[in-house]
Amino acid sequence: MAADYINCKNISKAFGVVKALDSIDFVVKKGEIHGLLGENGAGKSTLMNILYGLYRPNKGEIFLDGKKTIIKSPLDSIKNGIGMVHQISTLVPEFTAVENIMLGSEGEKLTLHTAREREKIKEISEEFGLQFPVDVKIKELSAGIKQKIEIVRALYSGATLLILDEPTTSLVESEFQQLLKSLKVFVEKGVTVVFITHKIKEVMEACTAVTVMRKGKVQARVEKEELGIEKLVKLMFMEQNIEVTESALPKVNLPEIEISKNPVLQVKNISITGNDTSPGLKDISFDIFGGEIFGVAAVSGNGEKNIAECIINPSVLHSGDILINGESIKNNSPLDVFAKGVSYTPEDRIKEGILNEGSIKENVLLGHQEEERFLKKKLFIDWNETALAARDVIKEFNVDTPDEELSMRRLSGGNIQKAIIGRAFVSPLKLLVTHNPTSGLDISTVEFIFKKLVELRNSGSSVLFVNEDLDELMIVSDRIAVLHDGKLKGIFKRSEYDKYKIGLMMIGG
Amino acid sequence: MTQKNKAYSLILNNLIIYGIAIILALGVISIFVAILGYNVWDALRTLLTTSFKSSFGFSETIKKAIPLLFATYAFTIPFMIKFFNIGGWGQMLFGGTMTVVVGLTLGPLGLPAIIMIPLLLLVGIVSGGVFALVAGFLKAKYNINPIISTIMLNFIAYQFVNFIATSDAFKDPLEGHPITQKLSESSLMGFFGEIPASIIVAFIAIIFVYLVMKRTRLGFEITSVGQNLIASQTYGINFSKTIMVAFFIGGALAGIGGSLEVINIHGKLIEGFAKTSGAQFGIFGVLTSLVVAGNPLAVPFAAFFMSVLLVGADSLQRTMQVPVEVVFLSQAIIVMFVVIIREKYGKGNK
Amino acid sequence: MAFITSFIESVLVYTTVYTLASLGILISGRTGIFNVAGEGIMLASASAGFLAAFLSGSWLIGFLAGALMGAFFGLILAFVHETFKVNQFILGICLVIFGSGLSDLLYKLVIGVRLSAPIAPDTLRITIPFLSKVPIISGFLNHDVIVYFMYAATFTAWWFFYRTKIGLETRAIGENPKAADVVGINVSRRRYLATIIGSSLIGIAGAYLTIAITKTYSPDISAGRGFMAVGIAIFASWKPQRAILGGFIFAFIEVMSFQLQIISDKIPYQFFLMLPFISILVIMVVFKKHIEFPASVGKPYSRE
Amino acid sequence: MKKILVFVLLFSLIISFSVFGGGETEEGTDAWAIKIAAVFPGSIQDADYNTIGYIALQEAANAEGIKSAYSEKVAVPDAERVLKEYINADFSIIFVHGAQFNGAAAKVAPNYPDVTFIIEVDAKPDTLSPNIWYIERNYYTGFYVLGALASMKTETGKIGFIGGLELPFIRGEVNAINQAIKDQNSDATLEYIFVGDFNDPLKARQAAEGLMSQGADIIISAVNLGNFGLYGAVKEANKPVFLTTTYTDKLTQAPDNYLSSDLFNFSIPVKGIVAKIIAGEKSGFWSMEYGEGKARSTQFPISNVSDSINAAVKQIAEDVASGKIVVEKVLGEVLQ
Repeated sequence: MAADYINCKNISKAFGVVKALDSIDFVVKKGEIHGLLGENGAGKSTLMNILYGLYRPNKGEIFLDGKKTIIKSPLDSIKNGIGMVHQISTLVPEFTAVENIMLGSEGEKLTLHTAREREKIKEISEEFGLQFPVDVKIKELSAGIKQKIEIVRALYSGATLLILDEPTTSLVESEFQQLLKSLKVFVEKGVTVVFITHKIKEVMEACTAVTVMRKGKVQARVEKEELGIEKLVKLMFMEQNIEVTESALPKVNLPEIEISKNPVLQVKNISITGNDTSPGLKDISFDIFGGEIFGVAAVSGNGEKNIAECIINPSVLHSGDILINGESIKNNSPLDVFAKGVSYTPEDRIKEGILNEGSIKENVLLGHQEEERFLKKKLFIDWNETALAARDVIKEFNVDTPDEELSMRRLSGGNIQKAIIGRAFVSPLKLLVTHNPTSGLDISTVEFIFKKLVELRNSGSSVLFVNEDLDELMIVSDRIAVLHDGKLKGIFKRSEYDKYKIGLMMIGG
Repeated sequence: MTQKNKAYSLILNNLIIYGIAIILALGVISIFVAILGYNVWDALRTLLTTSFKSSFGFSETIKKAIPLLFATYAFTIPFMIKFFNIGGWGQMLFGGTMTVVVGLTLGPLGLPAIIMIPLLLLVGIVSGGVFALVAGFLKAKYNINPIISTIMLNFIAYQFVNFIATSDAFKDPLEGHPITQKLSESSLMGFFGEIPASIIVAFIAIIFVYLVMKRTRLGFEITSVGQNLIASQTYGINFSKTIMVAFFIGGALAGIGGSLEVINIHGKLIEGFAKTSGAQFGIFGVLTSLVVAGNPLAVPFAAFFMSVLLVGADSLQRTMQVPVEVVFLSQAIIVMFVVIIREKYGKGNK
Repeated sequence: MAFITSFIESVLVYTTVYTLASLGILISGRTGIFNVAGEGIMLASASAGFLAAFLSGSWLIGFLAGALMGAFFGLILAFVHETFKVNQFILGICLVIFGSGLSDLLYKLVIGVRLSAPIAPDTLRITIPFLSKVPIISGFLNHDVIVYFMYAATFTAWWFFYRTKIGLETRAIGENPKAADVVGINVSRRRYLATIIGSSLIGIAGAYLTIAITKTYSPDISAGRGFMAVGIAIFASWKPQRAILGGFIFAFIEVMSFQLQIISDKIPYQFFLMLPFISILVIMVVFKKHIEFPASVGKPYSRE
Repeated sequence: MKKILVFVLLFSLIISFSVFGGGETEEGTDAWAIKIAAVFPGSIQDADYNTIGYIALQEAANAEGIKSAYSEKVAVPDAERVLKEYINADFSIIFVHGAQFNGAAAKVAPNYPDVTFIIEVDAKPDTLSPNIWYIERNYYTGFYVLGALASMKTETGKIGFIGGLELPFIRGEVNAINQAIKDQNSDATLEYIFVGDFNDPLKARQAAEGLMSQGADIIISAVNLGNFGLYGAVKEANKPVFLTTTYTDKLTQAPDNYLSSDLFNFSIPVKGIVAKIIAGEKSGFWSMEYGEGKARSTQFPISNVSDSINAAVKQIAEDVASGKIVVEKVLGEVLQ
């Protein structure tokens, strides 16, 4: 049995009132390729950022090689041999690879030994099997190459512990296989690796031990010999105790209703160019009919955001067409789309959804500002009418507020979400596009929101429900489409639901 | 229940911020006055009470408050979408200059006041607005920082005033300063006793700004973009259009301010107008607006308070020979303090 | 030939003001601090620098005082921004107003009323043997020491940013502060340093106005040149080698506008006086494609 | 709402200040004593136009033993307000230094017949107001002498003139210089530039550099603080360039390049007028006479010239003073 290389004891971290980590104990042994597995928001990155010195924990201790170590800044962690490759590229896009790697390294500051360093970098990249062009600006390189550069940067500064935060998000299969080979080389050369991911398949292929996290807590540490897909899926998506799980999930009554013959939404062969954070969309087609909730299941960063956004703002389409009630919306502005009876609740409710300083009333108006009902003589906003609509929203959606004048930022997350969804219901709705409407909400709020979605469905309208949480999708969707790497992997009817199968498909299995 | 408490604490919060601001204001000025060796108590009393001791002091305060109000609006409206219009002064100059150009050109026609005055105000609105629109356009189309463009436009406007006031067509050849001929009687607004009639226009403008910002779709869009650009774009608000409109409205208000200075106070174009206590109204407008965090509804009150300080500062110079720079300097420090305090304590829980 | 030489010579004087000020602005801009307070810093330093030079009788002490005053402004800007994350532009505007008030007040307090204006001591002039006699070239070389300082500062800034590792790191902060942070560079400390050093260069530019160009102080002496410098820094895409070019171009336009006024009788002189301001807008529009910003300029940085 | 509430509170604060601060009048109590106030367009520390105005005020006040006050850096549009402020504070004599304020004075004067104004003009008005004293400044006479000096001194035959703004008195100066050049039978030509501001040294310097690069070797300056830009320009010129200034002796600023100055002494008229006002004469016209020891004069000896030029210019100055040479006064336009 190898010695504990990292031992994090009782680590807690809160951002404001949000608890990100709750008494975490985390152990990595020397020579491991240690998988840190969990859903989005499980706290994996936060834990690693604490280890790397970017965040300070509120509580807890870190032991390196058995010695208690205080890490105040990345400089401390680098000195202790910790290197980290972040989820979002931390390279300077305007610089070349050599320049990026030279940054921050030890040595004299008043000269640039580019030639000398270039040789050293080439040496290291050959040693570890990570080749890349060293003199091209980073902004012209692909995500896979950027990642290699980040790894070499960590090794260059003498890392003996390498943390890879979601290294595979933007890698194609061949690149992943290459990375896998490199990982083995690292271990041979005495580098320990922590590998953050939510893809079980990768963990199975790459790791020698796994820690599973869920909702800011460690579920379990699983040794290599105990690794099994089923076990990991269970640990990752469910509570350990199945009975608890059953009652912890929202309950919704989903009656059989007749589905209309004509599609409300037709998506025809659409493609969207990808970028750093998303693979884009690749030739996707599906129809949604009146009276159904159409779920889209995907792990974050697989094109699911594009699906939601391109319906509201079709100008982002690269090719293909979108039709609403048979009419193409290809050249429409968002307001044109809204006028066709579509509404939208975005993924990040605070950043993309609300006017922080505005009142509930003003927020209810947002997106409806050009509708005749709220506009007198094309110029004046009818605030009385808006107030009525806002009061309806407050009443219908149980928003906890004394009145509609309260500033939006004074509401809790759940109430904000209820108001945003309520806003979508203000005008007659044919299609609601909603993205992660329940993230971070308590179970009763989730149930309430689902009830509203189902009511909408029962009235003959449709819902495009993009969600990260598979359990929730299965509870409330009539059909589920699975998206992976910007491609549509399959569409399941309710009768075909199989959590294990869908979960596997979501993570590229 | 808790929500109500929160709303109440918000009011308290603001009270504290402005309370601290005022105390700081007086404190900073006192320190400077004391360093310079003057009597602090006399200075403070002069500063705060000159406006209210005589009808003259009060009317002077109003005369300063009106252009200051417009200069403050000129900064405030674009600031609602987080852009800086430092060009209020230039827009005032340009609006006032165009007013004189049109007024002198149409003067011989002998149009009645009922036509002339609204027409001249309209000239101020349009020319001030268009002048500011240049900056809005440069931002929307070429991504040029409005701080730079509006300041450059200020200098251009300043030379333009000079050009008109010394041009053969308009100048008053006997003046020892660049000054144009007088506008005809029918182009001028009168006074209610000592109070300029432009106070009516100021009140209309206050109501106009209130209506536009609170009652119209335009105002809603400007407010929304300022609060959350991403959400606004997601929900169909056009950013380029909004920024240009905001700059136009700001400039138009500055333009009226310039027009009123010309047709109500001076009756002609004087090089160096739209200044007070040795500095441009534009700069005081920026400071005034920053004190109230660019809240358009608080602008009239802030402009009045600032005018009280300015009239007081003039009196301070006259009676105690305290340099006006002291007040000027203090205002910058005060705004800095207020902004820091607001940043630190004013946001509540984020 | 003599005409061109003397023309270049006078252009160089204003090039020095513009280049030093825009260098100061771009140095802090390279770490993400957008210093729009240039005008206020120049005014305050013009006053402080002149007073120090006059009282001490030493031009060197004058420039040091100007630099110190600039550093003081830089410190305020960096401290308030880094500590409270207050919007850089609001801060900058407050500092402009603060500087313009401070400059007159200082002068008033120290000098008071005199019938003959105080004069600063002559700034050391350096003529380079032989080269200072060659036509045209001598226009660049027959100057006071600050002009040479400007050459040196431009070269040093270029060398620092493009030929040293610490400069590379500093540029990295402006492009992506997170990238610098994760490799162990202290972002906040660098921002302080860059802002203070940059502001002291702006201060030297301000002191140059009074100590070398006019030899005495008069109110509002920078007359918008601090803002022009911001425009030049933007036009220069925050590159030192382009700042000196931009400084030369705008000084050229400014000097040229007076030449044109002599030649042309028809066009009102005010339009020539507008020329520098119009041209900065036109150039920013025309060169839009060639203008790049450090990605983080104007934005606060915090880890969480 | 909340903001409004705050400002209501603020208001009450101000009001309360005014209540306990009220009672006494703003400035002093001796309403019957004569007090003199002055309004200056620039800083009294400018060692130039404003300083000599300030000295005139002090000397007049001291001579009569009356109280004085002043406002400096008054913007033209603010003048009316400042005048009224002094009237409100019981000042009975107001010295308005600078023709740019005459509009304001003319507007205010009729409403306050008890107050006497002293203003500066460049031409005698057709009718005199009952409570205004007019000081005629006669810039052109002095500039005639400077023009004669320049046409004798120049070697390149090019004389430069730098003015702030194109105003009547400036045109008078240009015309007087041209007349002097013609009277001297000189081939010299006069190039003139306006820099848009009397007080911007940098622009003045650039203008001087422009003139110098066109060959001018004499610069006649008619700017105020702008002069400070000129000294550097002439000192650093590649060939000798000389300059003249106005108002005060500025020899020390550029000893090797300085010729002379067109001197003003406002103390003479202001002292004289104040004495007359106190004696009861509330209106009148006072032309500043040219000649040695008078209100207007040229600074002698002229620096950096030969004795013969010095003597010749002195003779011209005496002829102008005695009326032997008549300098034409043309303010309307610059004659070509």
